[in-house]
Amino acid sequence: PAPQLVPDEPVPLLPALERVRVATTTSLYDTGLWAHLEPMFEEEFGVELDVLYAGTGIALEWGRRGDVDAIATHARAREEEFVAEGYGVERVVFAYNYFLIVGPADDPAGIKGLGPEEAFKRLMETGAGRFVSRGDDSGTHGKEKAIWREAGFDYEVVRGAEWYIEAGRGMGPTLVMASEEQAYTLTDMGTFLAFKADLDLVPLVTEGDILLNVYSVIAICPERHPRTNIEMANNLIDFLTSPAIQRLIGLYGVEEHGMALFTPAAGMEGK
Amino acid sequence: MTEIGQGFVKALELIISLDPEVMEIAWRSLRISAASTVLASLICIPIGGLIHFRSFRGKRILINIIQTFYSFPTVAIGLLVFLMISRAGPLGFLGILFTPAAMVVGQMVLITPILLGLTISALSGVDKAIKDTAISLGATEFQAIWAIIKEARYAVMAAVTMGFGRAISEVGCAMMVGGNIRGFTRIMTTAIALETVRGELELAIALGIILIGLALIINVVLNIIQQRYT
Amino acid sequence: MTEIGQGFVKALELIISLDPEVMEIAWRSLRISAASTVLASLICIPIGGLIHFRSFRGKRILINIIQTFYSFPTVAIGLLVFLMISRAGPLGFLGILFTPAAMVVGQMVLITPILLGLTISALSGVDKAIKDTAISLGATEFQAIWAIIKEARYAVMAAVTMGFGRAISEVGCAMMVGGNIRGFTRIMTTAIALETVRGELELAIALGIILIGLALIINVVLNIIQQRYT
Amino acid sequence: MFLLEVANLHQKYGKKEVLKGVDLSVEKGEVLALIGPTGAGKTTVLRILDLLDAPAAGKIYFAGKDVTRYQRLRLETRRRMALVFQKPVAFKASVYDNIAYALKVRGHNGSDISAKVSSMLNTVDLADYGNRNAQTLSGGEAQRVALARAMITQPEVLLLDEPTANLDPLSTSMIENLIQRFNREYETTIIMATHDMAQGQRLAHRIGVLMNGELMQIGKPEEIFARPRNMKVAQFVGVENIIKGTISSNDGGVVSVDVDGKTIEGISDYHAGEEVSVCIRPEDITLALSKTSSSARNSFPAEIKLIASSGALARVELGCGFPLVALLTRRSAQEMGLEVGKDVYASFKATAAHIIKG
Amino acid sequence: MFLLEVANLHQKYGKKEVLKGVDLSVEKGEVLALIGPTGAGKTTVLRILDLLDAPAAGKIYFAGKDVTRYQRLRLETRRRMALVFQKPVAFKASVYDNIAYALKVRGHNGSDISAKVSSMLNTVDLADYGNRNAQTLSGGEAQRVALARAMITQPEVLLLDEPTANLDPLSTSMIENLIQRFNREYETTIIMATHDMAQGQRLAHRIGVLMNGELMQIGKPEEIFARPRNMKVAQFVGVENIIKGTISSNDGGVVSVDVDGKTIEGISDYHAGEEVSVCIRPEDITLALSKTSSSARNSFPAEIKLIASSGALARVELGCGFPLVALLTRRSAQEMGLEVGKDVYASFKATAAHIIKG
Ligand SMILES: Nc1ncnc2c1ncn2[C@@H]1O[C@H](COP(=O)(O)OP(=O)(O)OP(=O)(O)O)[C@@H](O)[C@H]1O
Ligand SMILES: Nc1ncnc2c1ncn2[C@@H]1O[C@H](COP(=O)(O)OP(=O)(O)OP(=O)(O)O)[C@@H](O)[C@H]1O
Ligand SMILES: [Mg+2]
Ligand SMILES: [Mg+2]
Repeated sequence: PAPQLVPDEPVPLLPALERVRVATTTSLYDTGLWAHLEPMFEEEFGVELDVLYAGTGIALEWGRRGDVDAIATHARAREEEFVAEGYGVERVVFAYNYFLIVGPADDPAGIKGLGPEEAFKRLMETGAGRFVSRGDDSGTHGKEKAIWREAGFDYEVVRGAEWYIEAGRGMGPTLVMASEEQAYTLTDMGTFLAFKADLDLVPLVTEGDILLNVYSVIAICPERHPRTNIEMANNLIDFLTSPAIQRLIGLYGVEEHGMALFTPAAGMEGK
Repeated sequence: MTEIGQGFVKALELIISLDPEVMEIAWRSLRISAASTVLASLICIPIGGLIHFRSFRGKRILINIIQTFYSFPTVAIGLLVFLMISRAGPLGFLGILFTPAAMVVGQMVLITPILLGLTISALSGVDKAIKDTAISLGATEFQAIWAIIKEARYAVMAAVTMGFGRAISEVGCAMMVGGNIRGFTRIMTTAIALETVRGELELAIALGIILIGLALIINVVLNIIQQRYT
Repeated sequence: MTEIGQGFVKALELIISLDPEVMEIAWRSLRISAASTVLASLICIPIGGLIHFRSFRGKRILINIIQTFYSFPTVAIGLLVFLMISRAGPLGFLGILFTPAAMVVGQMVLITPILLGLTISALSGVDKAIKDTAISLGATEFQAIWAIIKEARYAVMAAVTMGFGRAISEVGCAMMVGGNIRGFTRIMTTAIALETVRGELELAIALGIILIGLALIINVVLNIIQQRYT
Repeated sequence: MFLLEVANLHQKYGKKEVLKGVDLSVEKGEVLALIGPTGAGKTTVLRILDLLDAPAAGKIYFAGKDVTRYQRLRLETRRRMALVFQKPVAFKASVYDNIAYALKVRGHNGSDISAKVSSMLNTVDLADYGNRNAQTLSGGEAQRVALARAMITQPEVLLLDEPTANLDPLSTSMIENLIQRFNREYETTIIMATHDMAQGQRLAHRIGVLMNGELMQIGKPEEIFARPRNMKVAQFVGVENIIKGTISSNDGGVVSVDVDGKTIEGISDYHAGEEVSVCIRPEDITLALSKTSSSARNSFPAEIKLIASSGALARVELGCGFPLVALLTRRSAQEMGLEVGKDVYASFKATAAHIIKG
Repeated sequence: MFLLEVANLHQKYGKKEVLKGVDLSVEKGEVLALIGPTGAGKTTVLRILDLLDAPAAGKIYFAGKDVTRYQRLRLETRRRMALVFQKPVAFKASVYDNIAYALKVRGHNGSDISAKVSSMLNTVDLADYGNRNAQTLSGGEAQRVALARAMITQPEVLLLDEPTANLDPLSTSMIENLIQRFNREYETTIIMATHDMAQGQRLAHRIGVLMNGELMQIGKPEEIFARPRNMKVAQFVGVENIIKGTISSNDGGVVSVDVDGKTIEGISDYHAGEEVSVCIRPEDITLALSKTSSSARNSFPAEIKLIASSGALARVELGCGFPLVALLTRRSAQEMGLEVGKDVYASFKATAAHIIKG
């Protein structure tokens, strides 16, 4: 389809191909899922899909400024706020998996097998072992804060603790740091599997409702940003939630890791 | 450390197999950085000449400020350029955010202080007698500036080389305004950064080696040209 | 663009309120970059002098290679240093990964090519007659090198300024070997990068402005010192 | 009308006054030599004349127009002049490119440039040097290139700062010929700073003596050499005999000067009783072995104290109540068998005794 | 034993042979002047002597030791010498620091340095200049600073490349005095390149004539001036009269040379029939208004073609069948009333007619 230009807008300097831009969270990108899906989408719709690798914060910021057409993130509260503010059309869930708490094999605080809230309580009470936090306001960091809250702690107190390290970096480097320092950390499944071979860490806490990690996609609201390629943004959402692609998402990673990295979740907006 | 060895092996593999993605990224890196260096040089060398040549109040302060901007972090420059060309920004209508054009602009902004500052200090190295000689032989201001630049050509070339080096090796700004889009704005450094955070250290090292190899080739070529024409 | 204005306001607020976290980060940035610049200068200026002074086979090639390393991406340097000092690396026993010491080492590696290369080109700007004069007056090799360095002191200072600028403004290597740990290895540039990915653009800009302000103060101080002692 | 004129030129470097009100005017086709000791301000004057430096005060007129400050006029005027610096520097380029420079900046076309440069290379005897790197020339070669570079535009005014300071005698006379040819063929006005007074005398129509930022005297070479205005000029222009005395009588312009009891006769307007110095150029003193009846009014028996040879000349120091230096050709010295200790008669004309105040 | 000796020195720049086998030896306390046209290789020789450049071939001996290649010896040897360059450059520092440099690199202590520098500043008459930026000095001041900087260590060998090229006559004689004092007081050996032959004659014990990379002649000044070995040297040392002829007879050392039918007598070993040139220094030619019966064997009626004055001298060009140039004092020229067109007699002794081959 021909590019849809809003008439009273100046003609862009480099019109070239029709491009659709989606800003995506790092954990989704690092698993390679996007690289897998991108050519299929481009093939189907005859456009260039630009996948921008971003943290949740900057992805939302780009969305607010109209620099992308859609965002794919995993931070429910912030996503809902984004939609409520009128920047996003609608939050559409398309997959989920679980966070897990990993740590050194000798597990100095003895959290193995506990629930996530208990594990964090244990860390706080014993002070044995260290904990590396993303510290970057990412979706994962948001989840970590939520667990601290559920465990009954004031986050400001937690981050003041001597054993609490704020890495201020993405998931991969945070895992590397945790491994180097032999510390605990909260990670998403995909990134952990991708890095596992180089890490000296084992999964310790894997069960608990709070560990649920939901990925959703949001089209940018064309009323706010008239130049949004809303047609293709909608196509992308339809594509991700289509049964064929949902099936592919459900199988992704089995070959390489022996287990699926994601569970398809189209239609599970309540999560 | 074995990663470094393996990185070398991988680099060789990638080069020998002419891995199309790597080749494409390398070529893009080169084009973008060359474009920004050439454009920035065309602007900065004459301006640097003018600043060197004229004496005016606040000249020292101006040079000081230029040198200060050596310390301008690339991420901050990226951010500024981003704010300018993002759709909500004053130049948003150009629609160049997340395109190679944006990266060229970003790199130009990035290396302008270096090119200016180093050009000025290269020219300060030229004997004042050269300026006097040119002027007394009837040169106009610009002709005299050109004569001084020619005298300092090695040092000016070194400044340009440095500018190119900085452009091709920086990542913060390219990431910010280019977006590291595969097949479109992904260049060597953003690719390295990506592979690094993804834990693909060997691949990152291989790309680093290829980048350095490229830079070496360019340097050698420039040197040969320089020696031929002087 | 309003973000830039707001960034200024925010920067002012942070400075006036002497925000302890910002002050601490700024001070750490300064210390680390100053340390790496001083150490690297102590190594590179004499070596650069030696390379300039001696004539040997492969000198041009060596200079070429040094200039090539201007293009070494900071992330790649970070990676290399990381591989050296990580627990599994050959220098892992030092246990300096994710400490300020590692950042100093990383920045030293990072700015060594620049310091070397610019020192050499600064010295090439010195009239050959100065070398001859020093030698004929009985200077040893090192004394002659020192005389040449003193002749080129402005350009050498510019090289050091450039090295400092690069050290304090780079983010890739600092992030990689320092780790951006709050209260320990977080410096201005890594903080800016963090605020950027968090989408806190105003705060990022405010930090950028503070960094530039710092650099300006340092430059002015260096200049005053330079003018006093020449 | 004067071609080039400066009025009340002052220049300062820091607090140091380097020129203290210099007035100078040069006619078209004239050769003016500025002589003076090192640090006198010769280079400073030439730089101001070439409009390279602006004077601290004073005015410069070129062909009657005030060109001191107007920027546009300055380039235009400067292009009608050329300055060869005291320590010429070469552009890092070939000899050819160095010489072609002034033509290139004036936008001449390639073939014109090439023709002019080759002919100029011949003129300065560097025909084979076109492709040489100008930075590796010997001192004298470099000086010739600098001259060629300045002369190639056939400037109306040529400013030369010690043009032969680095040259051997053969090259010197070559350059001197060149300067003269230029002056004659193209009516080029030439102002040159030189410390070689004989050169000034050979080439210049007028000589200006600059000392310590002041133009002490300006005039025909003979005038400067024979009748220096004051003691400093006298010393500088090589009057080795400066003898203090008091005028005892003035008989219609012929004065007798009393010097420690001896009397020297000279021509002057000063009156009896005035303190003066008698200046006698050493070459104006004749030596004879016996008292001759020559026309010379002054004749003193003298003893030879020292003989030193310098080129074609012998310098003889004498004692005759006051010290006296005579200059004669080596040959005459040899023929007369002069040697230290010998007694001779030293004589000079009253007209050779130039009387100055003080 | 010679203090400094070089054997078979060769030097090349690119393909150009700049020195072609120069042999030279200097005794302790000797002053040797190297003269020669521009580009002859004087500077090249001095640089090699100071061990700054290594020769392409040849050996250098200092106090009998071969110092051509041994690195350690080179510094040690160099510290016993000093070279003042033709175009001296100043370090970007004060005059004081420039002069102190050689002492500093030798590790002298501060008070020693300060005493020596002040005394040296006095010696070169720049007492007030200690704190001046050495880069802003006038040409002559800079030259004196360079000399002071070299002399401050009282080197055993002082190498001077055109030491007075930028100086006015007063400063020149000051520097010449300084050089002589140094040579006498400290027995400093001095090798100087100069293009001022009179200076060579004044200062040097021996003069070497370097031309086109070859040492053409070396000997006492008188020898070089009076008896140049060949045509090129003759021309260079200012023998303006070089007259081609054929020897018609040799009568016990007194030869008659046939020049276009006229006969010049001279002293020589060449045989009848040989093609020679007769060299006569212009100052050895006497002019008289009438035919005198002097001891001069050669006397020719001549017509004055041109008179030009140069310093104390007048240069008279004559025609007497062949061209002849005579040099006499301006005073005698005036007294004799010489003027163009006048007929005179030109005479010179047989001993003044130096005969060379070819
Ligand atoms: N840039 C400067 N700063 C301070 N003093 C200066 C500067 N340039 C020249 N002078 C001083 O001005 C005076 C005149 O200098 P100038 O070069 O005109 O002398 P000069 O007559 O050409 O001497 P010389 O024959 O030695 O070349 C000297 O005392 C010199 O030291
Ligand atoms: N670096 C160089 N490269 C090429 N040729 C050179 C170089 N240095 C000197 N020459 C040439 O070598 C020859 C001898 O030079 P040198 O400087 O020794 O002459 P000189 O006798 O000192 O002359 P002058 O009286 O002009 O100073 C000259 O023809 C010069 O052009
Ligand atoms: Mg001068
Ligand atoms: Mg020379």
